[in-house]
Amino acid sequence: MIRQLTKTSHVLIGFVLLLAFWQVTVLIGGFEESLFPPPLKVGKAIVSLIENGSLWTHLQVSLLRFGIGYSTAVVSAVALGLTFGLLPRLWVYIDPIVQVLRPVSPIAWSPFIVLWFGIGNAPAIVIIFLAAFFPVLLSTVSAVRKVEPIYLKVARNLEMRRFPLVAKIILPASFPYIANGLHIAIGTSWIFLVSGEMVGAQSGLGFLIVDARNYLRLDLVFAGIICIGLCGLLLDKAVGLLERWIERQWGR
Amino acid sequence: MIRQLTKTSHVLIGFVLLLAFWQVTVLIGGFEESLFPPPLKVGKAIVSLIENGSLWTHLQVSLLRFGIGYSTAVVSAVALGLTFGLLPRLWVYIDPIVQVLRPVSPIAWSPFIVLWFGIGNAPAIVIIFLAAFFPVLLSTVSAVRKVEPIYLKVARNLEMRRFPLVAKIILPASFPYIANGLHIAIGTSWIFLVSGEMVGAQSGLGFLIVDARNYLRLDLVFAGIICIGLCGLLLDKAVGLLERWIERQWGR
Amino acid sequence: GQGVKQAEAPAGKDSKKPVIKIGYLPITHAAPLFIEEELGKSKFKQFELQLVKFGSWPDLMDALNTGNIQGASVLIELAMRAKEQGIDLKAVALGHKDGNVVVTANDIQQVADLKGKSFAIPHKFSTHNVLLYLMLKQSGMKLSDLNVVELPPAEMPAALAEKRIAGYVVAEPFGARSVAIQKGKVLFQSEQLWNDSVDCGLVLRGDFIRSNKDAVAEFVAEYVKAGAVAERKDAQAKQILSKYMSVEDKVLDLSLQWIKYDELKLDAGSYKELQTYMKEMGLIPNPPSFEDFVDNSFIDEAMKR
Amino acid sequence: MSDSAAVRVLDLCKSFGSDRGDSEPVLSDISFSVEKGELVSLLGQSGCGKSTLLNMIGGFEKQDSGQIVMAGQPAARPNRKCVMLFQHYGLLPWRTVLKNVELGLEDSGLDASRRRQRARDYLRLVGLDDKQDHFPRELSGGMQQRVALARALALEPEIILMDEPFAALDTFTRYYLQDELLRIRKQTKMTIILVTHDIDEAVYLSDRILIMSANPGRLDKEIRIQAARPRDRGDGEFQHYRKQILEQFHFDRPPSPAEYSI
Amino acid sequence: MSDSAAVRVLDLCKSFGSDRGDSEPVLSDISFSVEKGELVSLLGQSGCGKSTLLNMIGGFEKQDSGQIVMAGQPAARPNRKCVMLFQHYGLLPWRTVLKNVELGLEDSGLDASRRRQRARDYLRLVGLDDKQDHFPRELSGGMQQRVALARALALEPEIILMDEPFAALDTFTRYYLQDELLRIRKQTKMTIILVTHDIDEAVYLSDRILIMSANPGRLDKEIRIQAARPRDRGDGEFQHYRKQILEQFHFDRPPSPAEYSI
Ligand SMILES: Nc1ncnc2c1ncn2[C@@H]1O[C@H](COP(=O)(O)OP(=O)(O)OP(=O)(O)O)[C@@H](O)[C@H]1O
Ligand SMILES: Nc1ncnc2c1ncn2[C@@H]1O[C@H](COP(=O)(O)OP(=O)(O)OP(=O)(O)O)[C@@H](O)[C@H]1O
Ligand SMILES: [Mg+2]
Ligand SMILES: [Mg+2]
Repeated sequence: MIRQLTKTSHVLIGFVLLLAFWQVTVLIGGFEESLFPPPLKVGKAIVSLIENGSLWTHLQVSLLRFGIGYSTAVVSAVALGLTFGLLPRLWVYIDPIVQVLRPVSPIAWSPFIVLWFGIGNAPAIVIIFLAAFFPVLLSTVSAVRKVEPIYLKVARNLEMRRFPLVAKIILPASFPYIANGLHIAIGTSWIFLVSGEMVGAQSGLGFLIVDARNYLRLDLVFAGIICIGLCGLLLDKAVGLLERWIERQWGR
Repeated sequence: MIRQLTKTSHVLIGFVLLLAFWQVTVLIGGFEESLFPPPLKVGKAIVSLIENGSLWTHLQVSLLRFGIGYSTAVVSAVALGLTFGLLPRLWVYIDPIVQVLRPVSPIAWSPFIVLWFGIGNAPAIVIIFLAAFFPVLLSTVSAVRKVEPIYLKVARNLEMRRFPLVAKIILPASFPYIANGLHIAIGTSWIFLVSGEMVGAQSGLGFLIVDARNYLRLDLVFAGIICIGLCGLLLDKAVGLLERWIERQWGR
Repeated sequence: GQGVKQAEAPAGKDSKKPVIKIGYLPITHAAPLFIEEELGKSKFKQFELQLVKFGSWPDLMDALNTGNIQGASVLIELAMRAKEQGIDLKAVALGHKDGNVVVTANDIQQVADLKGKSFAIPHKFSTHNVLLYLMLKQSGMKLSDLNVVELPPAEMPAALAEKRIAGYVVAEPFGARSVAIQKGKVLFQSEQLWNDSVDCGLVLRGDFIRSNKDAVAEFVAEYVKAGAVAERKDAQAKQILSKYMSVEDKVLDLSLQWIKYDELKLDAGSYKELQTYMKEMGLIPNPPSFEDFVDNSFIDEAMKR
Repeated sequence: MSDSAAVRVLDLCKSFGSDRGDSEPVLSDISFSVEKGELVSLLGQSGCGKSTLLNMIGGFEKQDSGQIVMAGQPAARPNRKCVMLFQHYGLLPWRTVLKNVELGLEDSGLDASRRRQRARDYLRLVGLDDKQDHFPRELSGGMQQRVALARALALEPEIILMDEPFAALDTFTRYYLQDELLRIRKQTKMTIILVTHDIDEAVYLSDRILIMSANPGRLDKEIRIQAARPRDRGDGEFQHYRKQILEQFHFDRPPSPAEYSI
Repeated sequence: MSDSAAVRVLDLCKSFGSDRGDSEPVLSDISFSVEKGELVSLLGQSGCGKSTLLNMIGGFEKQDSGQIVMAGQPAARPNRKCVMLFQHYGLLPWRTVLKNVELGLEDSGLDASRRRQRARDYLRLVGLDDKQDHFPRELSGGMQQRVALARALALEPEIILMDEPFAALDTFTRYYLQDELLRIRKQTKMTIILVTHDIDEAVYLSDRILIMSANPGRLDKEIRIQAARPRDRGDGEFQHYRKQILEQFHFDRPPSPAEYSI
């Protein structure tokens, strides 16, 4: 209880510091209000977004897209990662392809994403998928390879077959590293929400920012940034909790 | 030698597979050539870029910007990370701020980046800086905390003072984790090259892609994607080599 | 809202009205579209209109080229380029006339002052680039005399305010913005540089036009009507515009002053002039011919009614 | 060549490729056999190849030449009749104690309740029936080793291989577990091959000690321990065997420190 | 209360807060003193608080109450006069052997060449002058422990504290290093406090053994070993001390396995 309280107070003090810094920058820099809105104006923008309900709508849409993109990426990347991790002979051919595709920004792909997936929800989901897919895939493959040989020896000794081997040994043994990949992926793919919702989406937090930017409403842009930041933080914590919950089930 | 050769052959086979897959997609999908260029057309585009020398120019500019952004990010993030790692009392206030700023796409910041840093080189460098800064900072802070207590005990036993403690114990002991952060950061910040070079830059690989897209030359977009992918791969390998070189100096 | 939708759904099912998806950017230049949708919603007989907002021209063009939208209100030069690249597009009307301004920092007195400074345009294939070219030509300068940068329009007022650029030319309301906050001034109106300049056009995909002639006819007719409403620039028009664009009234008023929405027909003369400039600037060596690219049959029909 | 041999090792050789590409012999011409129910220790210095030899018997590693015959049949791959106990126990940290013991029974056609019953029986045998719902990390090292033993026993194997099973435990725990091992062995009549570098442990536990020397690893000597059980580490007979073994090691190598290869 | 005491420990108490918020006593009322030049062993089961006690003497941990006096002065924080050797050696893996030994000399005002010379001298003392450019991981466990010893000795401290210094080594290496320790000690006349759970080791090395028991940790008995050096692990006198200590442990606790707290 008391720990929780001090922690909250740290967070609050941190944000107060940030607000103070921000306000001071606005004052000292002498920036035009409409170009660099002060905290109070942004606060009002957030309140207005909440009051007219649009924040909630955008948030819902974004979370839905993110949920679909991220979860399909996780499922497919973990499944493929387990496969490739267990078939190193195959992986040597796939690895260079992945390594070259990974560092390309989803933005660069957007003409092709529109070609294949149209506009609206699909490209946003695909971009989030892409951003999450590669880190999870790579961390799963390397996690499978890092499984302690002693566990594999135990399994061989017990004459375990392929499927139980994966389900009972390899998946739980590599889970901590996979979870680490999931953690990294949630950060990077959330970052690409903004890019994803630039391609013809008509709602969502990313759309909110792009749209506000085109309206030259930088207070709304800031409001969107704050929402994205807070949501990203909460998502990260949520994945952390889930991770710890699974680990507790597995007695670590 | 032979290992090197087989490795190269794996890479080649991987790419041949990719090209085949690509060509087949073009054929089966019946896509308009100008919307989804086949490999041959892209190959010609790459050759033409190399021949007129523009590829090399763009590459140089991008690497320069990337080098500046990444290296300043690394230096400042490692320095700050060491500081915060050693001063956990301070970090509890900074941590929530970082956690909220981190998941925000550099693209969302772009109106403010233009306001503060103008157009051209600066925003590209700043965006790359931002993309690299947070992963390195976070991994450095956690690396400092993961330093084996036994090393710190040895240092206390030797009555080491602050500065030698950091230079001789904490930095080398936390290096493997920091290096891991550097590795992740090189990937994520290279991804943001494209975004960075969208803000008023008139050269660079990101600009090449954006510009080719404006010209509706999707073959050139593809060529840019391939260059970015290959360079990203090479950068990653280069950091890996550097890492291993430092580790070898430190006898691991 | 809900009641209308429910009433509309069965009708849509019975008659299988084609859906026209039109892409746009939230700029004053697309005002006729906004008004057409707002006034005509659920009243169109032959089609359903769906407006799709984009954040930037490249994103919009990707959607248009790949057929994810049937048409767009887009920079006409950009559409010409797509046409040249083999995308089947037809310009059926203009978005507006005039209303592009060259905005510069307050200390710029004449074009020569821009020499060696940075100057922003939204896109290479834009009327704004042409206007810049013409402005420089009139003052005996070349594009290479200043540092031309492509910048997202939204970034321009900030860049000008912080003196990162000396000026810009772009669609509205981004020009009015700098003037409204007194960080910039109007150096030229577009008509001073190029009378009857052609800017944004209403472009549709050729395959859609061919298979939905009636729908397109009604759509263009309604579009022209909406242009007339926009031209009134009265309280109703402003209220609709601010719904689609949500800019401050001051900025909107200012930008409306500069724009005309009456003659929305792209005539051969203006197009020829544009073709010449494009060739001169080396942007499109072989611009599509008027006959290939412009389809004035619908707008002619509409104006007859 | 009697049929009573549980394991027969014939002219076993093994070398590992070194970094430089040449291969270094690790074991050369190892031959011995272990009778059913016997407890044999492999005793030798660090790096002499004890683990390698045990791994080959367990089927985890391939020999370069030679033969390993188990119950009359050539052994090739790890199997449930011959279970290995590892030094770091090899318990799955994500399973409870009971679930760890059940692991080996899960695909063996036993139904869930009988499987559970059997796992509990063996946990009782090692004295840990009250810890069945704990996770391994909640147990001390000695307890973890006993869980690993229960898991191995639950398979009801013919042979148990142990690689320095007690090396990581403190002396008192080690003494206790050695007694436990002897007690359980008496009940189950298992054949046990045990690797150790602890002379006292070898003398205390074994029916027979095989002494190995290094570079390349080979069998130097075989000592049959005939002292009656329970043995007393302090008595004269025990010290006699101890001395004999120590001398064996000093015999091999000059007393110079550099040669100790530590 | 003579001034010849190198370390004097008075009524030391220590408890650690457990997860549930209450604090558990780990050490209670520990008092003893160690003379200059003496080698004293702390012997006890795992978890009885040996490491905690040694850490407090070294200044790495604060006592709850009681006093630690070193050379007449209350000890408060770790210092160069009293060096700790850790079980896992605490060598810096990113420094060569020589650089590891030099570590403690680097800020002591010695110039580079004399520093190097001194480090080499102590490496020679532990018999590793030929390994100075190796990295720790390239050495065996026994060699690493000797490097750690050289690093400690190079500081020329008054007291060396050792926490189970040989527990991770194999028996043969352990025997050798024990002899080495005695040889070096003879040369340097160091005061040594050594923590171990190995009865043989304690008897072989110590001038005096302090036997600890657990829950909470306390000193049970003090045994002065008067056997002449070099001692023989096989002879009767040695076995006598051994038996005496074993009995001490059996005396404390019933033979039931559950009580072994393993
Ligand atoms: N996979 C391997 N590749 C190369 N060399 C190996 C491998 N495994 C073991 N060796 C080498 O073989 C020799 C014997 O190793 P082994 O582990 O069998 O010794 P050991 O007697 O078990 O030692 P310890 O008591 O330290 O466990 C060592 O010199 C070791 O370096
Ligand atoms: N930092 C700590 N926090 C809480 N409890 C601790 C801490 N350090 C040690 N303990 C507890 O104090 C007791 C004594 O620990 P200590 O490490 O001193 O034992 P030890 O005799 O050195 O055991 P071993 O032979 O296993 O090293 C143990 O019960 C341990 O759980
Ligand atoms: Mg071994
Ligand atoms: Mg301890």
